[in-house]
Amino acid sequence: MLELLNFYLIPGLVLGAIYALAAAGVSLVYGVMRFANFMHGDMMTWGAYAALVAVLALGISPWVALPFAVAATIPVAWAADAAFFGRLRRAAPAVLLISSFGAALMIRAVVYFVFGPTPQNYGQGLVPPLLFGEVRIQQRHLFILAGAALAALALHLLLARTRAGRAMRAMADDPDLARVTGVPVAGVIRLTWAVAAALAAIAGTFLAIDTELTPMLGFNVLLAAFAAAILGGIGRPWGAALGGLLLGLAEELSSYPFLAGEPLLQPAYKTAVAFAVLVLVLIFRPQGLFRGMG
Amino acid sequence: MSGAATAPAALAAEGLTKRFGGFTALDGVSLAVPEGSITGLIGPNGAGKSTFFATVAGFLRPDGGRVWLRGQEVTGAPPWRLHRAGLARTFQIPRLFGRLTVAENLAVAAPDQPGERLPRPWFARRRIREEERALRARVMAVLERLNLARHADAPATALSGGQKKLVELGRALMSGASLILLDEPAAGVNRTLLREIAATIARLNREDGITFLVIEHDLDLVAELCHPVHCMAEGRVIASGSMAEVRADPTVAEAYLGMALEPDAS
Amino acid sequence: MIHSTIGRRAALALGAATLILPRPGRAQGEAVRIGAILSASGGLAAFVPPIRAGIALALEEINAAGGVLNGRRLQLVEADDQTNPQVGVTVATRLVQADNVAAIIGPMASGITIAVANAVTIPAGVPIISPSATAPAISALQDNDTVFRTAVPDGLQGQVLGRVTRERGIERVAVMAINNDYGRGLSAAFAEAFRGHGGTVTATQNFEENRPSYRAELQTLAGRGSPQALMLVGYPASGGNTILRNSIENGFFNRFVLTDGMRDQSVVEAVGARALQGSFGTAPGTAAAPEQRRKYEEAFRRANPNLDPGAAFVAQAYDAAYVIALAIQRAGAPDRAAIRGALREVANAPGEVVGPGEFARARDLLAQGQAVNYEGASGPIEFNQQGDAQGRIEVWEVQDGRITVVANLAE
Amino acid sequence: MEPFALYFATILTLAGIYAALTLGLNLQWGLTGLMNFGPLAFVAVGAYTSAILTVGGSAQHLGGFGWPWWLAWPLAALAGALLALPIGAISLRLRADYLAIATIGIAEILRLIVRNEDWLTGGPLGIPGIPRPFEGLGLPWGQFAYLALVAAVVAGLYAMAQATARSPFGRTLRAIRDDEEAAKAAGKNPAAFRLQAFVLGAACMGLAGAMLAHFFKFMGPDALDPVTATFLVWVMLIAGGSGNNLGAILGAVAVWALWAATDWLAGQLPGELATRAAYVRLFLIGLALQLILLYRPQGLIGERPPRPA
Repeated sequence: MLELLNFYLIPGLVLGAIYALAAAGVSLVYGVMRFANFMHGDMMTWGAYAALVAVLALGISPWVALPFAVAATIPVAWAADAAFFGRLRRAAPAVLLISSFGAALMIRAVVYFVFGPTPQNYGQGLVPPLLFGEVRIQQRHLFILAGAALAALALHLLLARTRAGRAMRAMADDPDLARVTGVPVAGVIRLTWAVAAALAAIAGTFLAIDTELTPMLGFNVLLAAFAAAILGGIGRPWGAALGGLLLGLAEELSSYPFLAGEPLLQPAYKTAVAFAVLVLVLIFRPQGLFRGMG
Repeated sequence: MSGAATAPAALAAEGLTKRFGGFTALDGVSLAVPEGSITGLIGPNGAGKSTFFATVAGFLRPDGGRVWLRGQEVTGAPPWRLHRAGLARTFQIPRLFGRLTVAENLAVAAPDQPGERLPRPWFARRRIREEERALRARVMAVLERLNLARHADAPATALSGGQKKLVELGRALMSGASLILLDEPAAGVNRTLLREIAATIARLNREDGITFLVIEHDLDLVAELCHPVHCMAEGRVIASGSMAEVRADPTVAEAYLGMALEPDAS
Repeated sequence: MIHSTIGRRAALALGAATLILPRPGRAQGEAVRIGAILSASGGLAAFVPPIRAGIALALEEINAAGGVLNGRRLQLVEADDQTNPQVGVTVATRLVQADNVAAIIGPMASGITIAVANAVTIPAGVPIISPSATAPAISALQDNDTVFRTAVPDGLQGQVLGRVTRERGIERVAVMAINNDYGRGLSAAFAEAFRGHGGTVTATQNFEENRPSYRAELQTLAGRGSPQALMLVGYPASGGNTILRNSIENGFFNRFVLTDGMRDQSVVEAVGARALQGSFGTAPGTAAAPEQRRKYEEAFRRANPNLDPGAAFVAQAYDAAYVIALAIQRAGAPDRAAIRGALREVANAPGEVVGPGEFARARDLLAQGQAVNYEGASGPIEFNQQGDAQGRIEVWEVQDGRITVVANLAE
Repeated sequence: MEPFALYFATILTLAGIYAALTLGLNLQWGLTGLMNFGPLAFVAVGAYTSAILTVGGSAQHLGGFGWPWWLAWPLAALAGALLALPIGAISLRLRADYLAIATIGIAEILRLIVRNEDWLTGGPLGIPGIPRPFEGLGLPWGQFAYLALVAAVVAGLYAMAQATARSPFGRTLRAIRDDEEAAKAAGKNPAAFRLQAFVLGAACMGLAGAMLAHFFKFMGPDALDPVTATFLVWVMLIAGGSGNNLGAILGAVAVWALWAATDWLAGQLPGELATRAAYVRLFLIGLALQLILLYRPQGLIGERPPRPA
């Protein structure tokens, strides 16, 4: 049972926390602007590399570099909105989706151009895990879980307690109504991008801390983020976060040897778990699992 | 429902119920549309009239109750089946195919087009061309009757609101329907066109024997066109009869109270 | 010459216009074009910078020595296959049909090499030399003697690694291999040899690239049959480093048997020298005579102070460029069929031994009608019947934070 | 002269194969509004079907049927259609962007299957030695003949797509795309029509996959790259003009020519710059797409304004 906890549940939770952060951003943009933002994965990559620059230039730890990552990612989101999405606001969601894919390619191209394809890391080296009795957990995993929880709390406070957050929710509920009732649409959109970019930068940096930096870092988890967002009912960041946690756990647990020592699913098919869950949810419960909980 | 001697009603509903979450939009609605009539359906906003249309026409699945079309039970049948059985509807806000011409908007609604079945479009092209020519003639005939022939090849989006209503009516006519549900044919239509629409409905009823069920807020128009009239409020039928009888019913007045007694003063 | 080139480029850009343009004549002294298909983007991109530098170094040396065939320069035309066989075929077609290259270095991946050879270079009769395609399947191509490689096939490396692992006293290993032709082929060859020497493979897992974590796979492997070490076939960029980190941090494994894909100083930097102390691996290649190797490494470091001459497949790429140049010289013209015929003559014994940086001497020997035998930076380069280099396998270890070669073995 | 002619034949052949893909996508997206972001899946199924049916026997994968290509290609189209049937039946009720995400998911699952089920597909090693039709004719003519074959297939698909789009069937598809509720009121069953369009488009993609596999004479999982097999197809359709079959073909040819030209230009750059050029190209493709969406959303040739039947 300890194996289950140490090597499946804890990694699943960590992966789930990263998915959750990514999915909350995707969901937020979808809620307010009504399109599937394919640029989100590459915003994660961008944030992670911005943190790398700070780590290398200032000699700080990547945790301390998080604000730099966030600060470097928000302008990218704003610029993309000003240059592309903002001018397509009235177009069909499909057009915006394609546009965001184009923007994603552009960001990725810049990352490749500047940093090259070789993987890099924040130079933390190896750290032996902390032991709590038989339970072993990496320090960075504790930090990631705590950081994700803090980010989720901040997002909750923003959405529930502030005027700006209520305006965002109003936009998500009914954009036309929000417009006529005097919600400052432009401001809300800017804020939404800022929050989404911040979540992306944090998720990307966390992912890079746990693994390595590559220009495909964020895009590799984008579909999982979409799956989580849809699982949680797209447009509801809290549901998305919950969906992310579930998906991370499902992915890791899928190869646990529940059946007589044989993994439930060959690990080679592990990535398929997210997609399969996604397809099943879309087919049987497209409104998401947690309707009414968000 | 069907008595032994009388012909069955064109459309009959019994105990029709439709809920959205906790909200009951239709609460056991029973009403009949006599064959050959222009039946009116009035009631304050939110009474459930449009929901009734959608449920009867197969766009929504009822949670309870039954629907008969000319004595045949059609409860829960999909719209295309009802369409084939002779029932057509229009929408409160006209829904046209924006990137199609007016003529194409009508042509789409023709039932049983062989050219709609693959692989015929690839192999029987000459036959289809002939069928299309015949269809075009039918479309033009309907457009003539609706006084829209000169707009036949204009994009549907170029029409005025009232003309769009007429195109929707034309689409219903193209289906060869013998029962047409009209959702507020007069809303947002100017005075002249309104007379024209009313005259068209009356003529179609008289000459072609088409039965109509009309939702309308313009009570004068209802009084002029419709018999019988049903009044709905809060998901129920609260009064039925001639317009005069319904107007005299105290529950009707009560239902309309607080609604500034409908804009029949226009 | 410049004009004619520009004319052709413009014509190409203009599409069908080329069909009516006369083909420019080949002036004496025009550069000889050599193609290179590298995976500059996509999964193998991380390998490319030093490999490109290796090829460039060889061509610079040759051109500085006066070029081939009475002073004609070698010009490199590079193409990026994006680590995708389809793109590989497309760019190979361009190199062969539009750029009219005499020979091609690459592609890097085995799957792409097979695709490119079958679809383009075998029908066109263009010789290709891959520095890094190691799949055994390439030996079996019906290639009309057009496909060569300076890379040593995985079969040999697997054999040596299996034997060496057993000799180092390891009896039970778990195997984790990247899920592609390289990983599958090499791990299978290893397992066969390891079992042949009395070892036991406790379990095998193929892994997908770029996963955030491999803990579940590693836990499964570590938990079965108490393996003493993890044999890992992969690349640092595509999960290799993550697997090492996951293994060490969670105490699944502390000893690793590695292959050429992981022979990269960046691995030591990412995972840490201490954790890798005592781990070892094999790689084809640096079976060169020490003085040949030294000449190459010095020249490479001078030209590229920031790149590693010992990185995977770099010496093989350098040697591929050299043998192509020698074969052109031997053939007397940049003629594809003649080059094919000359490759073995210049690379294989017998003949006067020539090595890295000695192009001028080799050219003079050839001019005198003597045979030469190129012994390169990666090894003696003897092409066999299938066009495979009869290389040697080096055994390397991580010692004090550096990758150090401890033995050089054949078969 | 000959090498250049051959090179153009290659570029045109690939453009033709892409044209088959864009025609299929145009049936789904341009005509019906179905956002299929997984053409890759149908290409894969078509390619592997034809590959397995035509190659000689091998211990590495299923095969050894040795069928001629003209028998295998229709079955490749059928395989694409068969894959589309269940996907379409269950997922066509989704909103456009949900369908996009679902189809990506399905394409990714298929990619994993192709990579891991060695007995069927040869796994990561793929299937080599797929015969190319007319190869026996030797180098210049064999390649021209294959180009002619691809061109003939594309012409056939174009005629089919045109006949479909102009028929009452196509008119109903456009009606459903414009307003589904109104189409229901006009007596149509949107799901049935959509499913047919989806399956038809998928069959085109399956056929394109077969043509691709036989052109490359090889099929492997690395060849199934979302950027070249899915995203580029979208760029082509949008650039050419979705809703217009001629625009779909034009987009395929123009974008592929541009792609090939930038590849060729990048190859002329010296060493290090050549690598970077790949990234500059990636950037420019993203930018070009944005510019088309912003300034010419209808593409080179947009959907024709309505005209009398």
